Amino acid sequence: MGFIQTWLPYILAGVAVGGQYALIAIGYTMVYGILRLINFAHGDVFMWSGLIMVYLITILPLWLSVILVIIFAIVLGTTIEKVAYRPLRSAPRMSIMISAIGVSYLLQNFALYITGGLTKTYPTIGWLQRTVSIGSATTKMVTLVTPVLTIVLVFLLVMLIKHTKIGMAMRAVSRDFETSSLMGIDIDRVITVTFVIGCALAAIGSILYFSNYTGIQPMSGAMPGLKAFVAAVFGGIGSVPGAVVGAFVIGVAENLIKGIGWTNFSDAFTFVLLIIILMVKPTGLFGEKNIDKV
Amino acid sequence: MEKTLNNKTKLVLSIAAIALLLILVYVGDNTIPANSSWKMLITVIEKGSIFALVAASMNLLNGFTGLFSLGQAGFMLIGAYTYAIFTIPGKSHEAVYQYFDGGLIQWSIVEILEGKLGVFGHYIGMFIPMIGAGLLVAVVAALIGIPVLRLKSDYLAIATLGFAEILRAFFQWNSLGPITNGSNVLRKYTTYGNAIFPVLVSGICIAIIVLLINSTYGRAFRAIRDDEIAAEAMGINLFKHKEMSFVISSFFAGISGALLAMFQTTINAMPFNTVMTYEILLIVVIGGIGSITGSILGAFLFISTSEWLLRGLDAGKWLGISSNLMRPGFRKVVFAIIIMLIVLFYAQGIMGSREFSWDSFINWWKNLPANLKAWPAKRKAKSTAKKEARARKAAAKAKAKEAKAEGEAKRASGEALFTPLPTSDEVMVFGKEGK
Amino acid sequence: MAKQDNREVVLRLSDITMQFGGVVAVDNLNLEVHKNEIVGLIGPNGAGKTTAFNCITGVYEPTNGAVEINGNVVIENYPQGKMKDEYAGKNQGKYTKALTMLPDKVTKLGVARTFQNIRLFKGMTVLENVMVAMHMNQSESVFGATFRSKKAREEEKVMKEEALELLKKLDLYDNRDDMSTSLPYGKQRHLEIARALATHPSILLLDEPAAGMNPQESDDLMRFIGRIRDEFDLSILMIEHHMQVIMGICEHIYVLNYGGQIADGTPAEIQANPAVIEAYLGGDE
Amino acid sequence: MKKFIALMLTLLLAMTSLAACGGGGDSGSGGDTIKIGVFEPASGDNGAGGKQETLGIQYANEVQPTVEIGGKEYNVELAIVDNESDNSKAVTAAQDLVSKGVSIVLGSYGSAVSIAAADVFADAGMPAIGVTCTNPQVTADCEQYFRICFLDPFQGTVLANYAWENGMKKAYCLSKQGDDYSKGLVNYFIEAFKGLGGEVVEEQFPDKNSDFTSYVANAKKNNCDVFFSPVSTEAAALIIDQAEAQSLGMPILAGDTWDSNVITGAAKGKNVEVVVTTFYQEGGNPEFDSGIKEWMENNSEAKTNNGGNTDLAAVTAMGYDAYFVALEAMKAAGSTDPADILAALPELNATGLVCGDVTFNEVGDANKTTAFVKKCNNETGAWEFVKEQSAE
Repeated sequence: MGFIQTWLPYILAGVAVGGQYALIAIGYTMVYGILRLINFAHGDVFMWSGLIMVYLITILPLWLSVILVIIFAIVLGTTIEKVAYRPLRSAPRMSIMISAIGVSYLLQNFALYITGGLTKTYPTIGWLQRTVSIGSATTKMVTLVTPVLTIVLVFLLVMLIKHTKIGMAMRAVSRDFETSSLMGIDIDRVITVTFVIGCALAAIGSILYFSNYTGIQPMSGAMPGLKAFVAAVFGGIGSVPGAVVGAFVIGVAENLIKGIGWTNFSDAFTFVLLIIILMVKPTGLFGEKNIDKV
Repeated sequence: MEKTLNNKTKLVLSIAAIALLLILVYVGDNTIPANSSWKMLITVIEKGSIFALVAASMNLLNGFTGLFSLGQAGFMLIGAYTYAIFTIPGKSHEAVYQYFDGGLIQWSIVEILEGKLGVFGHYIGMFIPMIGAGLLVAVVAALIGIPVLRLKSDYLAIATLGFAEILRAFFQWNSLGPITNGSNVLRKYTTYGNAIFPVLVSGICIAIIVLLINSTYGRAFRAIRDDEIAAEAMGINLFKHKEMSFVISSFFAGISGALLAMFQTTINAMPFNTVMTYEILLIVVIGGIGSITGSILGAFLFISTSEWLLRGLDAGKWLGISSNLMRPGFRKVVFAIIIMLIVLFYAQGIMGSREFSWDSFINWWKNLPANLKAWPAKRKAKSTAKKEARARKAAAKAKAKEAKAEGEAKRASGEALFTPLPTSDEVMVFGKEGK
Repeated sequence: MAKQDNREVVLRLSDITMQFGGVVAVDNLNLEVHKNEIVGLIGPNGAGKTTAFNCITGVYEPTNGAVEINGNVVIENYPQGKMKDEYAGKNQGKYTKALTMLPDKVTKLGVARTFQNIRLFKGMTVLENVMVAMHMNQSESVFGATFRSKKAREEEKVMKEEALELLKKLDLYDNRDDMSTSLPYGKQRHLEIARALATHPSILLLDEPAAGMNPQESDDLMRFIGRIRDEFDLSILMIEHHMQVIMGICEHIYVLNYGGQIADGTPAEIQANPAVIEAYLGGDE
Repeated sequence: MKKFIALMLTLLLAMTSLAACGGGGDSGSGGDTIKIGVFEPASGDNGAGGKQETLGIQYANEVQPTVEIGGKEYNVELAIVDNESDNSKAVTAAQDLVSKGVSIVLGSYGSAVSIAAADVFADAGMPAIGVTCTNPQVTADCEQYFRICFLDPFQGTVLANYAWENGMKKAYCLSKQGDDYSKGLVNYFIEAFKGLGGEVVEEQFPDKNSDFTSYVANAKKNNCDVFFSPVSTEAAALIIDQAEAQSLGMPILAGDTWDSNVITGAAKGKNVEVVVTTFYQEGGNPEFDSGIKEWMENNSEAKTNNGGNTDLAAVTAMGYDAYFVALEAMKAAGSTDPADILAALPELNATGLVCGDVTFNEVGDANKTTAFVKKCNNETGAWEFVKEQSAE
């Protein structure tokens, strides 16, 4: 009892932030699964979704803002893919990664320009920020909503991937890019759909995340983005359930580490975990073997 | 038109050019008053040469060995701290390590040697910790390299990025305060007196990198970049050579970190973050991945524009143009857009993979009038070619559309276009696991 | 069906099996190459020929079996881990510590290879491509090489001379300063062989050297292979689809189908072997 | 491709010479204009604070755009440069100011960048006036650096005294990793608080961190009486938000950076007690207050830079004062030459300022002995004066 009482706040916080990482991580893992690209700009799409919400809510009703934010994220993500990644698809891997880093640099600097470097306060969305008490812990409503919503969304996504035609095409493309295109699968469409799903989830993630941590500045996307990527690697890149499990593990572990008092290394821990997993089991928890043809 | 100079002439030319540059920098730094704009040029040359070195070291990894590493800022951090920690004069310790009772290390190499050897000892005292910084970084890199270099391209990138972040957290750790001063700045350490110092040191280091690249080991690195499997089949030990390249690159990153510490006169760990690594990477990209000349040009171009010439974009007025758009931050937006344009349309950067040589320079210079004259005609030809290409593309598109329509019709009529994919368990691609 | 040959065996594969998950790419391959012999490895597409090459050169770790090069057992594996359960071949249940080699070590033991899909170093000139292959024999340290010590300069000089000599022999001398990718296809194949020869091999593995060549060119290639065998004192194991080349030059031929070894013998024997004919002609599932 | 190189190089050369000539011309023909350098962050971690400080200087320039020196009327022009809150960018930014031919430099918000720039100013013999950089190291070894604010040891002691006097026995101290301002202030606070007999739990959070849940939980877990967290305003808003969400149940104490409308905005309508020490008490100078508010109201960019409303931050008032101190120094020197201004500064006695008169001691620090303690009113979202507190 004492144990639970002491650690409940940390676990709750960890589960909540884990769910938010999970929603971002799905975007990473799906894009990586198909394009073999670490989409460095994904964290910044997440940040921009939050920023747009700040501006939209001042002029539009809540429900419309939420819808528009999701649409905005989708448009931004697919535009990035079309402009910055598609022309380089046949270029060396390094070029696409550099392009991704460049896009991330651009999005951050543009946000800096728009906000003037000032932290924007995220609006209160419905009852998400209301305070609730559970046992010894007091927390925000969003903390409880996040894991539930995350799991529902992931379930829907897994269903989509398993049972629809586009889902099958996605699986095929992530297995073998070239063969799939020879088989007549419209690769561009599959990639676009992947970005649409990833960005929509990131937008939802941004609503939850920023309702919990209500300040947005240009670098707000960078750290959650990196952590979500680590979560995706941890769970096995390309695997949606893996990314979700990874995200929850990282979220909870990070908060427990802060709870023990090793606060200096709470971020570093994420990277330590990444390196350990890459050394010990490069394919992650649920990942499949990555095969190169000689 | 092609004319080649003999090697002796080239050597003389190179030495003369370098000597002239050094003299200009030396005299410039000594005579130009601080409030002159030309002083800013000297400052840019100082910082530019430091970033040229770190960009060249990153290019050795990314451009010549094909290892996509993003740990450069972390290595610079170690280099900067190592240099600073060992050259803070004894009497300044109390002030610098104000929260840590003067710190653990109470002496300065510079002071010790200066006491024994005079002015000569002063410079030796600066070189020892600088080289030591490089060596320490090399050792750290060697340790990091053992696990990390077995990873493939993008995993390697993210793992090195991770290590750099861990290093930063480590240096800011309060428990190490007596050595690293924790979160507080280190200052008062010995710095150079004239801008010629970083230019000279960077120049020597870059020359060594160039020599390495042109040696048989450099050839092996490039072989690994071009084709790992073939390189292995040629008897090149992948891990050994990757580790070698990683360690050497890190050594020079460490040196440049030490130089940066001297340039800044104060250091803290905060700025050595991923953004700094990205900036170094962008310098390499602007200059051309696989060209040391490019990295040098890129560094000066990047530093001079981002920290000097484009500043007006933030202040509302630049080159006489003023606009409401020019608010703080505009400079960086413009910069990021330029970088994206380079990445997308000039993927090879300024130099591609070519290097500077006197022959091509002289030929370029000789052909310049002719080329300039021919330029309008060439442009015209290019634009017509572009138009034709566009027309061809449009035709192809129309054709594809037709084919698609045909396919749709077929599908509508119930014909099978292709056999469905087998379920996942039956698909198997041969290959090797990451070794 | 052991063959009668008194020459010393330079390369021996015993029971080589390569499994990927449930797929057996190579199944119990036994093969011998004698000194100065030219051996052919044939079979329909997907028969596991290149996989066999990869097992020899250390690119793959074979699931089971041993590779012996010039009398040294360099690879000796028994089924382990998950493979153990799936494997039903000769060494089932047996386990010793696996002995495997990295590709560069195999090359140092004198086995050089070419690739089916040409793998030249794209960013380098023809001469550099060959000189890279000599790097492993260099004894100067990276420090000495960087600062151009006397030894390094001498080694570099010798290396360059030797490389040019090799290019002359392989009819590439005039292209020495061209970028490797700018060479015509046939010359790229030649360069791959030149590069392999630069490692001073005693055994040369050629993976479809005649791919994409017309009858005239493959005829030239045949003579060329014979010539380098004599000139460089080589034993050659080659994969080839051009029957004309295989039958014209090989002393002994192994035939694979679906990973398994279905026949071996002299060209004449193979041509008469019904199983081979079946595999090539009647193999309509 | 070669064409492209040629083009780039020519462009670079052209730009260099243009900029150089342009700059050179300005400094040469000083004429009736005098430049004051503003060395402040407009981006990076301290961007928000830097902008607010710049606002004060800009407003002061608006109020008093000319100065009479030695009988001659000069127009005062501000040369503003962004040091990006980054030590590695600060050096070039500072050199850029010096190269532009400014007569004196004001700034910066954030001590680390000021320390980094100190050597550049020292080399150039350029007088600099720190506005709100409270780290003792800024002026300690730099003869060119002066400052008009109080120092961390003083502020830390004041805060510790306040906490102890109000019956707080155990303090939770949170600083930002790699941020010498918050770490420094926490150090001095701890020193003073322990000296009084208090107990301390100290933690740091990594930069880019926006999840303060666990830190708030840690403070609760350790049964602390006060949450001391003098971090940047970005983090501050998040901390206040989490404190509310988890019902922290103890006052949050902070230094001068928190005297900002960002904090009052965040604390408004929440059940969180925020107490700060600061340089300036709003309402102390009604004329200034209404003037700057009106100016911000009519200047949309200024309003945006202030965070979207016209509530004052202490650093803005300090920026305003710094400008007038600079003008006073020039008048006293009777010259626009940096060397003369530098010589006049130690003896300066600047009066009529909104945050109190300024004289400098032998190190170059302002002689200030009291700080204002303010508390945020959660209903109105405004600061309420609590008391003047001294270090004794």
